[in-house]
Amino acid sequence: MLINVPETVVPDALRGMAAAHPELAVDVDNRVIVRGDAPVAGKVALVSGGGSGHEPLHGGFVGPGMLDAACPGEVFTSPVPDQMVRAAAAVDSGEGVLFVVKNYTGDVLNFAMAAELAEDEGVRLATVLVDDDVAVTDSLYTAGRRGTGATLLVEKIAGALAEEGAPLERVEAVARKVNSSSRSFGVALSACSTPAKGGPTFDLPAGELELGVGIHGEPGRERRPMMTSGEIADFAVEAVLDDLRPTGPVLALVNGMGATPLLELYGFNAEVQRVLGSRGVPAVRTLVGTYVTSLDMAGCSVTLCQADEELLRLWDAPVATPALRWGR
Amino acid sequence: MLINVPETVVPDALRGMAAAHPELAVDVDNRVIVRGDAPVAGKVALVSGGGSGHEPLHGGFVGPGMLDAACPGEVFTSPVPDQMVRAAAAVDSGEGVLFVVKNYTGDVLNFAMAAELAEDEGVRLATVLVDDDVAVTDSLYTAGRRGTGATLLVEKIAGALAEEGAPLERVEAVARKVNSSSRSFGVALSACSTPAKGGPTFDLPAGELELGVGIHGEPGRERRPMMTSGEIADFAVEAVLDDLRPTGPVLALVNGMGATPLLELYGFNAEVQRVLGSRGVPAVRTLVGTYVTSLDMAGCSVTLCQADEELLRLWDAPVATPALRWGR
Amino acid sequence: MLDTEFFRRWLSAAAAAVDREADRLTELDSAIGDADHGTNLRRGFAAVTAALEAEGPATPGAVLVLAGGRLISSVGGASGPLYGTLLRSTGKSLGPADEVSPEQFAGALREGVAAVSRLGGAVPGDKTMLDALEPAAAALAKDPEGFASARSAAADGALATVPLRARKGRASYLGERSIGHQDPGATSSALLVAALAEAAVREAS
Amino acid sequence: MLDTEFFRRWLSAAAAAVDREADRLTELDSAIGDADHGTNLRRGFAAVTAALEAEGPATPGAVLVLAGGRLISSVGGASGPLYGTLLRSTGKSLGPADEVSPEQFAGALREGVAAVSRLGGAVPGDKTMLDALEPAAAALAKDPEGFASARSAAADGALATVPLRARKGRASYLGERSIGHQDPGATSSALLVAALAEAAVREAS
Ligand SMILES: Nc1ncnc2c1ncn2[C@@H]1O[C@H](COP(=O)(O)OP(=O)(O)O)[C@@H](O)[C@H]1O
Ligand SMILES: Nc1ncnc2c1ncn2[C@@H]1O[C@H](COP(=O)(O)OP(=O)(O)O)[C@@H](O)[C@H]1O
Ligand SMILES: [Mg+2]
Ligand SMILES: [Mg+2]
Ligand SMILES: [Mg+2]
Ligand SMILES: [Mg+2]
Repeated sequence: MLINVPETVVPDALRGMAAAHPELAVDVDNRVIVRGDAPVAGKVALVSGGGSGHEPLHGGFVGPGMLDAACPGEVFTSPVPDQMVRAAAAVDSGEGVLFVVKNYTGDVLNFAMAAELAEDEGVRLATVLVDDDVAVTDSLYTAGRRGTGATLLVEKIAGALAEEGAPLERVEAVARKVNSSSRSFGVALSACSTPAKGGPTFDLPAGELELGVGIHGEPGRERRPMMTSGEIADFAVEAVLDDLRPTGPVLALVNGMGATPLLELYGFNAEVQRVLGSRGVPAVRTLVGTYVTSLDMAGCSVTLCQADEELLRLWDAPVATPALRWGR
Repeated sequence: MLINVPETVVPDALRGMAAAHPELAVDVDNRVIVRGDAPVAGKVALVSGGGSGHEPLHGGFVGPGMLDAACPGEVFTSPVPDQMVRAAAAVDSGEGVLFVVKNYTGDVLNFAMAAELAEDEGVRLATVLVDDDVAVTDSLYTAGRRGTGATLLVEKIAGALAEEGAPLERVEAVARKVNSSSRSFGVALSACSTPAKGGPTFDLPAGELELGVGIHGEPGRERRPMMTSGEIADFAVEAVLDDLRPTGPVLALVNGMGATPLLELYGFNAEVQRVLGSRGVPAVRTLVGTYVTSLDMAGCSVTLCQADEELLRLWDAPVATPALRWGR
Repeated sequence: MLDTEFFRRWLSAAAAAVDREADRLTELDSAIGDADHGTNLRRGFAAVTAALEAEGPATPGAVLVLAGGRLISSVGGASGPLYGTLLRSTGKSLGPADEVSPEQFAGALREGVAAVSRLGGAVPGDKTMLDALEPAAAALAKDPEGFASARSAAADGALATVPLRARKGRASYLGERSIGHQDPGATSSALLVAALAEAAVREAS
Repeated sequence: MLDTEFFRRWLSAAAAAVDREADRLTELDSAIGDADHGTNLRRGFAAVTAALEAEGPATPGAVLVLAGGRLISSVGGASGPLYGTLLRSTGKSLGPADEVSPEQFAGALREGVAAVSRLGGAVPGDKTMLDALEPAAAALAKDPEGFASARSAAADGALATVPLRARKGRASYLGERSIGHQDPGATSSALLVAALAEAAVREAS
């Protein structure tokens, strides 16, 4: 691993991020990454966060048109409430703050505590939970669906609406709409190694894969002998479509888990598009890249979001963050 | 590996790239990726290419402000002359074409053959060789320094000048200047696996690293016990500085080899900036990311380019490609 | 009676146990979670130790409230808010007294455990820390000075998570595959209860 | 005399050998190169075979020029232009004749090998394909019908690359670490020369 010691991985990364991105205000000690021009007058602010190890999510999505602040926790450990309270205070222009929270017990609890504290300090607050992972099936007997790839879509689209000056209620509503219109499915071709553990988080022999993994290096629901890119696309896209049952075109995120080469990911995208075509579901926008990751895990995930005019307009709107940038 | 069969990896990726990037014209059969609006009247065209497996280099750098076309070869195998001849024909507006060629025997020979053929067809052609890798020391007894990270800088900066409408001679001159002002050093923390081989290209035990690697999965000059991020930065930055001996500020590319998490890469950047600071060489621009890769190799490289006003202006100029995008 | 010193001893024994067993906790968490439970608690209890040194809270309740707050502010993850709530809630129930009886403590701990259950929505059998905390609290409710039997109850409870299928926390994502592994949080809870017994023994001696 | 059929036999034997030995060539290339030499040549010789079927060139020279061109258009890497040039240049030297003498072929092959040396700037001893090609061409120059001794010369030349330090191609980046490995290009060259001997034997029989 390219690290000094496991204990300083997160602050080290924040120092490096500060050096590379003068347009951001990075508070290394308090672990908050803030848009340089925050608070932006008249604008609802978006704050997200979660365990580190999913980069560029969330810190790489801070900037005009997306997040106002991100709170990175330790690797795969949700941040502590103090971080979100501080972030909310730094970005609130008076128009209120939307917390974008991936649905994991730790994130939910820590953001909820932060929301209470921030509200006590007079911040108007709304929270949207992202829970798009169809691999988690029986939500009665689980912590519920995990938040994975759809987080990027929620942050991008709600961020664009906030940038237009929409009020908190509308920003919250569109964030909920994106989440409820999105589903994801992930596959691991290797485990990942966390700095604290110093090795793979689980044992996945070469020649096998895990279907239905999240983004925390946990094993999936099922282990199988290696499949081809086409077979994986069949499985993942169908798992998503069977749950989403879209009635129109979709926005597709074909995401690398960390160590999957872009060459392979583009090849996988060809297969994803093939399956979508054969199911009569055109992808009107496709983003391919390594965005919502699990450290150095090899693998991929597919996120589909049923698109309408509003979502597409906001998706296409300008964004200027370290990891996502277009328009203007 | 997330592939179908090794034989179709490159065309599969091109199909996936075509689907994700309607703004590009991707000729899958002939393996040429072209800016959608090419040829651009009055503009010198930049064509690059090389073996696949280095993505986003080069195909991800096709677009306004950077390359007009890219020619991907098989994995780690330089493209064949037919590709570059076709690309040159597709992008030449009459103002001439600059070939940006990484200094490897295969690339040099194939691009040279292509240049001859394209000139026979009436294209005005210039070629710039990129050879920035200081790990290759005695150029008398080797094929000369390899082209690695500086390729991105050459393509970005010469691409910006071409976009301004400068003539071929000036675009060629600035490309040469960027190359002669740049040096790189790379480190591997793991080998990579090529589809054809189906496994790691060399054996690197956990707990060891290779210093001075290129971008083709070849071992480096020296194997050592694992070093910390800070020690690697010391070694790499000093290797570059001792050769470059910059007299002013630099532009820094802190590059991931493929499987190194962004979290680690940002942490490494913090160490790179520390070493630069201690040597009195400020980095006036820093780009951190996974740009010039070696499939799923874990590791990093540092590229430094002595900056002047012209280079910085061109670096900051707008660029709109799949992998590099800013300004406008 | 249990004085402030007793609670400081408890937390310092807990910090030592967590530090000693961190790798094992992380290992358990890597089987059915995300391989961070040991690191999380080690970081948290180091912060607790530092805060207790620095602030020297004067009552049993203040010790636990401070410790719980530090866990919340330094651990993150699921276990930070949950353990933080356990200690804060227990501490609040103890009120401002300089000393508390074992009976008072047993009652307060029940409150604390109930707060954990409310916050996380889990009940015993869900394969969480509650599978160790609940039996320990129940044992103390029956015999407020029976710290040793609370320890066995917690240890048994942790062991008994092995055959369970997780219904809360990360392990629940694994479905059937969570069966056959011991829950990391139940294991660390057993360590905390063992630390309590340790503090009691040292007091007795 | 060597007719068009002889050269087709040569290339088809070469294609078969390359296909059979592709994994070994790639393995050698993975030790001191980039693990693609076998795949490169397999792809190239498959294209050659297809082109020879499709276009049916009528003279020895045309066979080699076509084959060389196909290698250039399908292989890439260092070996594509180099082997392409070897065959094209040899073929051009043979001129338009329907049949060529072994002496003519030996001379043409020397031309071809010289063209490879000019294009790549390598000389024998640099640990490249030339270390097998040169001795083979030299052997044929001495005894134009001695295809078997050309084969041994090439094989010996390939083996003799093991202790050499590479000065050209990718392997040169390794410096001292290139010592102790057999050069993949010299190895494939030995296969091509062996295929030549095979074609000659089949003609004799
Ligand atoms: N809803 C819940 N109620 C009670 N305990 C829980 C709950 N969710 C998780 N836990 C406990 O937390 C432990 C995991 O803690 P930790 O690894 O530190 O956090 P995370 O799961 O966020 O990585 C689990 O082993 C379990 O005992
Ligand atoms: N300059 C050169 N002259 C002659 N042969 C060379 C030269 N450079 C490389 N080679 C040969 O090419 C072989 C490698 O071919 P291949 O692996 O197909 O191409 P690449 O090195 O581009 O991956 C080497 O083993 C060597 O024999
Ligand atoms: Mg965690
Ligand atoms: Mg190659
Ligand atoms: Mg955990
Ligand atoms: Mg090779």
